Amino acid sequence: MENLIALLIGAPLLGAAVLLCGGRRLDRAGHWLGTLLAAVSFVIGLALFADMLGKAADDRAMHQHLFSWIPVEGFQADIAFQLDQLSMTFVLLITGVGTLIHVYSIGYMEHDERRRRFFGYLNLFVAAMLLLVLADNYLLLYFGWEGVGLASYLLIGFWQHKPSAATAAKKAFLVNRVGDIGLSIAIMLMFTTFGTFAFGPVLESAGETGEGTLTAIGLMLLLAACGKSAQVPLQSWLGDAMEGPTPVSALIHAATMVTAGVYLIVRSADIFNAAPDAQLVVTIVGAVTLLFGAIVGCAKDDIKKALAGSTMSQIGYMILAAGLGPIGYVFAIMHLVTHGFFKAGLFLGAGSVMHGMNDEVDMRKYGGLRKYMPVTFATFGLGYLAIIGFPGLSGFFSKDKIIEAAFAKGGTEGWILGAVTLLGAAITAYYMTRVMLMTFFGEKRWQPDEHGHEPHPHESPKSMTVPMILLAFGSVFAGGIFGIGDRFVNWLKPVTDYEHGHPPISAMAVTSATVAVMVIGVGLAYLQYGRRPVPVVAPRGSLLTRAARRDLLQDDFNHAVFVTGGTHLTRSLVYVDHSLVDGVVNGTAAGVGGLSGRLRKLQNGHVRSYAVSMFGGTAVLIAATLLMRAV
Amino acid sequence: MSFPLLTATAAVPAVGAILTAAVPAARRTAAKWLALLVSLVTLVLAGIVFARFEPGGDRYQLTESHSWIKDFGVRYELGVDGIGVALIALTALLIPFVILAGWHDADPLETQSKRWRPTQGFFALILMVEAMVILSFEATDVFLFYILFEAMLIPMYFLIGGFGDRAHSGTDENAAAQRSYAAVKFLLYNLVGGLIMLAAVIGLYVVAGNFSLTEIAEARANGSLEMASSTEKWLFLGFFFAFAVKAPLWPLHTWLPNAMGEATAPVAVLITAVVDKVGTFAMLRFCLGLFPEASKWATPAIVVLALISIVYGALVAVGQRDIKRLVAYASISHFGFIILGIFAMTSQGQSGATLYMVNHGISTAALMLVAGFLISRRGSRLIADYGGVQKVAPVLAGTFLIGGLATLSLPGLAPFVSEFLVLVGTFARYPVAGIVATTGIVLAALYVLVLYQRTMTGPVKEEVRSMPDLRPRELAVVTPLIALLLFLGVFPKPLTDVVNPAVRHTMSDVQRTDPQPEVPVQTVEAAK
Amino acid sequence: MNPVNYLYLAALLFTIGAVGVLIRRNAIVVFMCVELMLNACNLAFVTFSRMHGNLDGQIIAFFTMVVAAAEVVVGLAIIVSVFRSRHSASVDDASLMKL
Amino acid sequence: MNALAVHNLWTTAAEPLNKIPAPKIEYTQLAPVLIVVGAAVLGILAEAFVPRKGRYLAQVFLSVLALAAAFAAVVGLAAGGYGTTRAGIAAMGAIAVDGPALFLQGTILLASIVAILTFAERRLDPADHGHKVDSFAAEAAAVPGGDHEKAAVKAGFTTTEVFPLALFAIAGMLVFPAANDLLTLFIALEVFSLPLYLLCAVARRKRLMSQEAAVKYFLLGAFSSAFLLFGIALLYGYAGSVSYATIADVVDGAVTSVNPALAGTMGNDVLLLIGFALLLMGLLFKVGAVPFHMWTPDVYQGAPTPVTGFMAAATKVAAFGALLRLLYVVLPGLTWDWRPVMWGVAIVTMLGGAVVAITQTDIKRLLAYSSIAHAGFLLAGVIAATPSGISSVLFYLGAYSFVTIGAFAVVTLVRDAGGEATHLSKWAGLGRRSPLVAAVFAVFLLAFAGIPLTSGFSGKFAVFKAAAEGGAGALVVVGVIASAVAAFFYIRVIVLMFFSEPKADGPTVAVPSALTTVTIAAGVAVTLVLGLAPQYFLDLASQASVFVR
Repeated sequence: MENLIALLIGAPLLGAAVLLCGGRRLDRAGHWLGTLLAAVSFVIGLALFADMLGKAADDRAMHQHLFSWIPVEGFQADIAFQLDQLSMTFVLLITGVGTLIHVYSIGYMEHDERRRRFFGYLNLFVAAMLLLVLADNYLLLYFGWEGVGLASYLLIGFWQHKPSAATAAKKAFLVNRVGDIGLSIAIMLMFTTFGTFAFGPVLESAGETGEGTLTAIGLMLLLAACGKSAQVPLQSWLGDAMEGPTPVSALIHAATMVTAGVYLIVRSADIFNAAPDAQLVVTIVGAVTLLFGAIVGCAKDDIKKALAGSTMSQIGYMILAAGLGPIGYVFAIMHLVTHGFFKAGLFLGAGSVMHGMNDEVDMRKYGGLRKYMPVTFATFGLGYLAIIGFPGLSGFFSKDKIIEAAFAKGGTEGWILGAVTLLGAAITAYYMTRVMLMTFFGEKRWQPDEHGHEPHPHESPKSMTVPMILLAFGSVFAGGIFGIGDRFVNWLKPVTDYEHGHPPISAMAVTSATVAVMVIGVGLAYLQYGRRPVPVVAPRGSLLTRAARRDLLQDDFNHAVFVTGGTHLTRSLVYVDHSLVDGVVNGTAAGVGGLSGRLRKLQNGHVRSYAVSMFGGTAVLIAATLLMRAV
Repeated sequence: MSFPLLTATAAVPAVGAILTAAVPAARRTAAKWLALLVSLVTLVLAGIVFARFEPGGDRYQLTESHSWIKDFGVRYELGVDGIGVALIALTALLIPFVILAGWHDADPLETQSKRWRPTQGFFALILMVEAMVILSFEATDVFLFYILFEAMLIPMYFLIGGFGDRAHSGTDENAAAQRSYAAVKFLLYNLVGGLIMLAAVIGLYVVAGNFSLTEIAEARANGSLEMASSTEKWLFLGFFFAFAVKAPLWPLHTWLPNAMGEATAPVAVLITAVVDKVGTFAMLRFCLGLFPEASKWATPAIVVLALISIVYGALVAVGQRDIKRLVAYASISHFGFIILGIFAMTSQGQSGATLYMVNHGISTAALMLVAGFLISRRGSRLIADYGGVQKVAPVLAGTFLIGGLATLSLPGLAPFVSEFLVLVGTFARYPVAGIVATTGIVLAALYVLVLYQRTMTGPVKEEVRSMPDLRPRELAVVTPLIALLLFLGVFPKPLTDVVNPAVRHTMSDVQRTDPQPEVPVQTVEAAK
Repeated sequence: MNPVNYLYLAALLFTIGAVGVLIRRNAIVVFMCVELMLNACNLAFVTFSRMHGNLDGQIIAFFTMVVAAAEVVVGLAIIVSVFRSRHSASVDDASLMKL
Repeated sequence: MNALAVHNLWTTAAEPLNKIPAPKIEYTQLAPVLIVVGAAVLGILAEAFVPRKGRYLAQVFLSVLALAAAFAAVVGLAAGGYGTTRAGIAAMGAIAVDGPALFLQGTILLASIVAILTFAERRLDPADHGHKVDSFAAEAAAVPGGDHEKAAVKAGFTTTEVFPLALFAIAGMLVFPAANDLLTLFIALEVFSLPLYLLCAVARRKRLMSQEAAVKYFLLGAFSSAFLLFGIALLYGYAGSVSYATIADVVDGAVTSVNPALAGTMGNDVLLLIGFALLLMGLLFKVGAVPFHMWTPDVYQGAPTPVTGFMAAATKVAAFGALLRLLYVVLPGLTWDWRPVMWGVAIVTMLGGAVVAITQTDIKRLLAYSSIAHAGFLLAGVIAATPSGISSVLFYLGAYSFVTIGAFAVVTLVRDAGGEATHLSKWAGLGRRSPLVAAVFAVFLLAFAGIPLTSGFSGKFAVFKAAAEGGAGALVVVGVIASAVAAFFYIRVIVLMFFSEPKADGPTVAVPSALTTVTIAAGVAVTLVLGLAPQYFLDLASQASVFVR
């Protein structure tokens, strides 16, 4: 059975290879092939899952060792996989949602002449992401880690003729690279500390080394997670990443890749458990991002950017939960999965809307779309309810647990974190309601564009709606299936050894508080956007609003500090290289030349001056000889 | 005695060079095919060397030894260790692609006199360089190595100065001027380095009385050859200076951008992917092998210089306007990594450095050759003159991107393996240096992606609208290289197998052992 | 009389000759100064010969005279031909080749 | 003549004459010199008796034959062991027949043969009034551009005297390094200098420059030989003899005078040191060491190029031979006095030559300065004061002389309307117009620059190695720096030839006859052979590196 693990990755990889090298002759069938192979991978995943369920909880983990990757003196890196419950969860999420989005893309990318390549990239992504979650050592994980980075680079910049897209892609890759520094340093630390970086040995013996080292490793891992999962301070790329086609946003920048950071932290649970300081930092990062994303989400008029902000904030929840330790890991993952469903659904919905609106993304130009595209409305609505944590829907279960866990952290920390999570829940409800109202309610606000043809909103083809419907199911029931009876908790227990936290206040109180803040958030949004018409041109807005529209000035900061500073640095270095380093050499050459020119003058063509030099020379010779004898 | 395989490997291209040069002016194409054929035969021979080499065997294998210049204590001594084998393979592997890529670079212009036979000369010189480089990887006699080290400058010099890139901004005159400036700069830098090394070589003779690498190392090991530490330091510096110019190490690097900028892309590849490797190779074999103590003494300074090269090279690369100069500075940064790996003096570092030499050769070749194809289409080296190429020539853009990704050492492509090994190896001994070097991966991403974005993406520029995509010949050049990058990126074992023992020997030369992990957990076997 | 004085004289003559070479312009005169130096050498030889009581010095003097004569032949030939082509025997005029 | 013999004559003169011991001359061992001198004399007679038409052929034939015969004689002597076991003093102590002498004589003779071939070249210039012309004036005595000259040209006169002159010079050069007493040294010096003065004056084109070169060379040469002679006088005063052996003994204190009258002179070190310095100056002038080098560029430039090549090669060989013998045979006891001085000279010579050459614009002057730099490198070997030093210098001389002659031979080929186009700008793009010639010249330049696989490198390595072993490591470093500087201007010429576009009015490359071709070919062959497989010649040199006393 283990041997199937490689196939999980192999199928989409094959797809990528064929589609990218195949050339134009595959244009007609390419998308079907891609989708098929993704589905194959999903089926294999299910098979393995079934097999896994058949086993006892503790020996469910499977290993497959393909071959030794980098065999060097005292350094062993293998191409080897480990499939345990945690990985399994991801496998199913990735392949499942991935397949749906492949299907969706068939319709969405129908009119793009480079559709084949798009599917190639998607397959490449799926393969890389699976490698990431299946690796049994950190270096191989790094491999997948960069692989998804590459796929995301290619897909964000898929419409390369748009400079904005190309720039966004580059930005995403660079910011991720900054995070990667963290990951590689972490791996180096592991190597110098444990002599290896395979999950098994490292995690088992994590306790044996000093807390300082572990904290360092933990923080480095966190840095990596920040890059991948768009956490403060490395979150700036996610908003721009929306330049990519919407299915990409749904799959990579909502459901799967951006959650890799959470996976990394949960995977390294043993290290973090032994390094409380690192954990604290993790929770702080999570909390900050949670609010940051939420605030940004409130201000954006671009529907995808609003959703991106929401993604950021939701991942903030997960990171925070992961930072809480054993009481949080499970819920981090659980929220990750449910979020995978409803956020993917929301994005696909947004995509469907844009599809009907000539790719208009400004919500102020929407309005009243519910009657034009009912299916989209329905699915989007369910996703909406799920994310704001409407009782009974999946978001409710996962988020509520996190909030509980946050309080359960105990002490002031617990209170602060709990408060933050609650506040986050309120804001989430607010901005999601805002999105909902601006898009589907109120009267239509769109006008003909400069070419004069007015958008004719219409429902999307089956290939797009079906995945949306399926995801909607996920958003509705996933939470219940997981949450009721702690199924999910027991499922993951072998990996993350869950311990039940005891919040200072009863779980019931937390839940009701959650619901309450949710209602408040919805109410506020309704007052602002439901009661009175939405202005087509965005009002100037408060200082905070304006800052939030600019991602809370994050980009301005980066630009001022890194871009401008960097440009000056390189310019000056180029100058230094040319005039200083090179100048010294050329200077010496010129010096010798000048000397030569001057000495040359002595050769003035007059015999007598030659004779003088000989005479003088002789005198010197005599003097020197006598002197030598004298001394 | 057995068949002199090593000599043959070097002799074939040498003879081939003479034959190619002899081809009459009219039969230009014949000369090209002859050169290609010869390079392929050499490749086969190199393959045999690779196959015949037993990782478990002696340090130097396939050895040959003949008396040559008794009075100078010079012998014609050949032998290869794993590092030599790997680099010979690299050289023999790249030359056919270089020749194929430069197929039309040396076709004579109408204006030139009929007796002037540039094409024959071009390919003959390339083969001559190949012969000398291969022999220098095989030489186990310091003097023999020195001779080749110096002599290979001459053909390189003519390749750079005689066959400039026809794509240049400005008039032919100042292009010619720049070209000969670049050529002279290349030659003088390396010649000065070589002459300083000559002094050291003579000094070595005075101290040791012969030039046999093995004998000297042995004598040093068993103490029969005492060397005053000051002497050893001076000799080391003499050798290292020459190699650092060749490598090139900051601040001795400025000849490289000129040379690579002015030369045709294939020649640029020859410089950076093949000839410069002799420098790093020699550091590993001669500096560490002959002067272990001095090497350790100099390590801190060298590590610092290497770090400067890494960061500085990358930053300056970001600021370049000329595609080929950008690649040149990128190479400087990479050479920084190689030297860092060598002088970290850990198994990982040195294995990494060796792999790095090979991988950097392949990746730079891929990137540079595609860049050459691009430049030859548009007739300009300036990044600003391009834009949106990806739309009109997707395959070219794709291969260019892969070359770039290899340059920024993306996992899955060969350079990642070596770069990570170097980083780990360095970090294990000098954590701070390791961390500083790690920033290089961000800067690499920066210059590669900026280059790709400015040339390939965005709206299509008028001038490139009619640009054809890669032709079959060009594909034949690029595809194998990329395949190789992927293969070695996932399965470098064939290389590491031959390299590991050599590294073990070097480590014992310098009497250094790897730092042990602070928590000696069960070894990898146990983990599995 | 102490033969050493002859040596001093020889040295004096030699120096006079050398200085003459350095300061005189006319090629002929310069050449004569060289001859003077040679004769100074002769004087020295003869003196030393006398002091050492062996004939070598005197014999060498004869050789020197012959050589001097040969030099005159060659030298005058050259100088005269130069004079004929330049109408000047000044060594300073002959400076086509310099630097 | 040997002092003792003379003395006997003097004392026996008082007694009634019954017997005069005839001086004993070993003709076989002197054969090389005698052959050449004889040929020279015959050449003079030929000038007198052979009709004008036949002279050229007769002279060329005679000289080549004589030189070949002389070389054969040298080889014979060497084979006969006179270089090693049977080495000894000949001609009553006047001439030493030993390893260095034979090696250098062989080198000189070989160099002379190829040089003479360039003398005889008559294809380079178009025939004038139907008469083939060589590089020498129709009638050297005639006023340049005068009617007389025109007439001479019309009549097809040629200066075939150059061949006997050259032979005389060669004879002198053969004796110079073999001279075993100071008198012979001086005579040999004059014998080879005087003909050279004349040879410089007889260029066919640019006669004014040629004559000027002759004047300069002559005056300075005479000046320096005067110094040399005075030095000899002082040494004679010091030792009471001019024989190397005796002087050496006196220097070592083996012989002390009994005569109180000599208290002031005999063994007076001031005499010794000043005399030595003057002697040294005379030799350094000939090898063209700074600051006695200033004649070199002008003379090299002005002289007819074949003569320049001949001088540059053969004179250096002879002069260095004499210098070696002087320092190793006469003054080994003074090593600690002369070494520091020579250090200084070597350093300024290496650096001075290399640095000034950078800014030269005339190819012949460039080569002149390069020869100065090379003199410096050779001095480094001389200073080693070890047998390997001697052998390295011998080897270097052999390698260098052929490169030089070859290089100057190439210079004669590149011509335009005004004769040889020696200005560097004229050489632009030569590699494009005639790749072969340019390539050959490039080989010579690379050899000068000491690039591996050329004879230049082997020689340089040998010399530097000897110097380093002799404890002159610092000198090696200076030498290396000088080489780096020198490399620059050799490379400059190569750049000019290959990388710059040819000018429209550029010079043409004359197609030489077999004579020059042979010369150049020999040059290339020696350059490469000594570069790739120098072992045999190194052995030769090291066997020949023992001076007889």
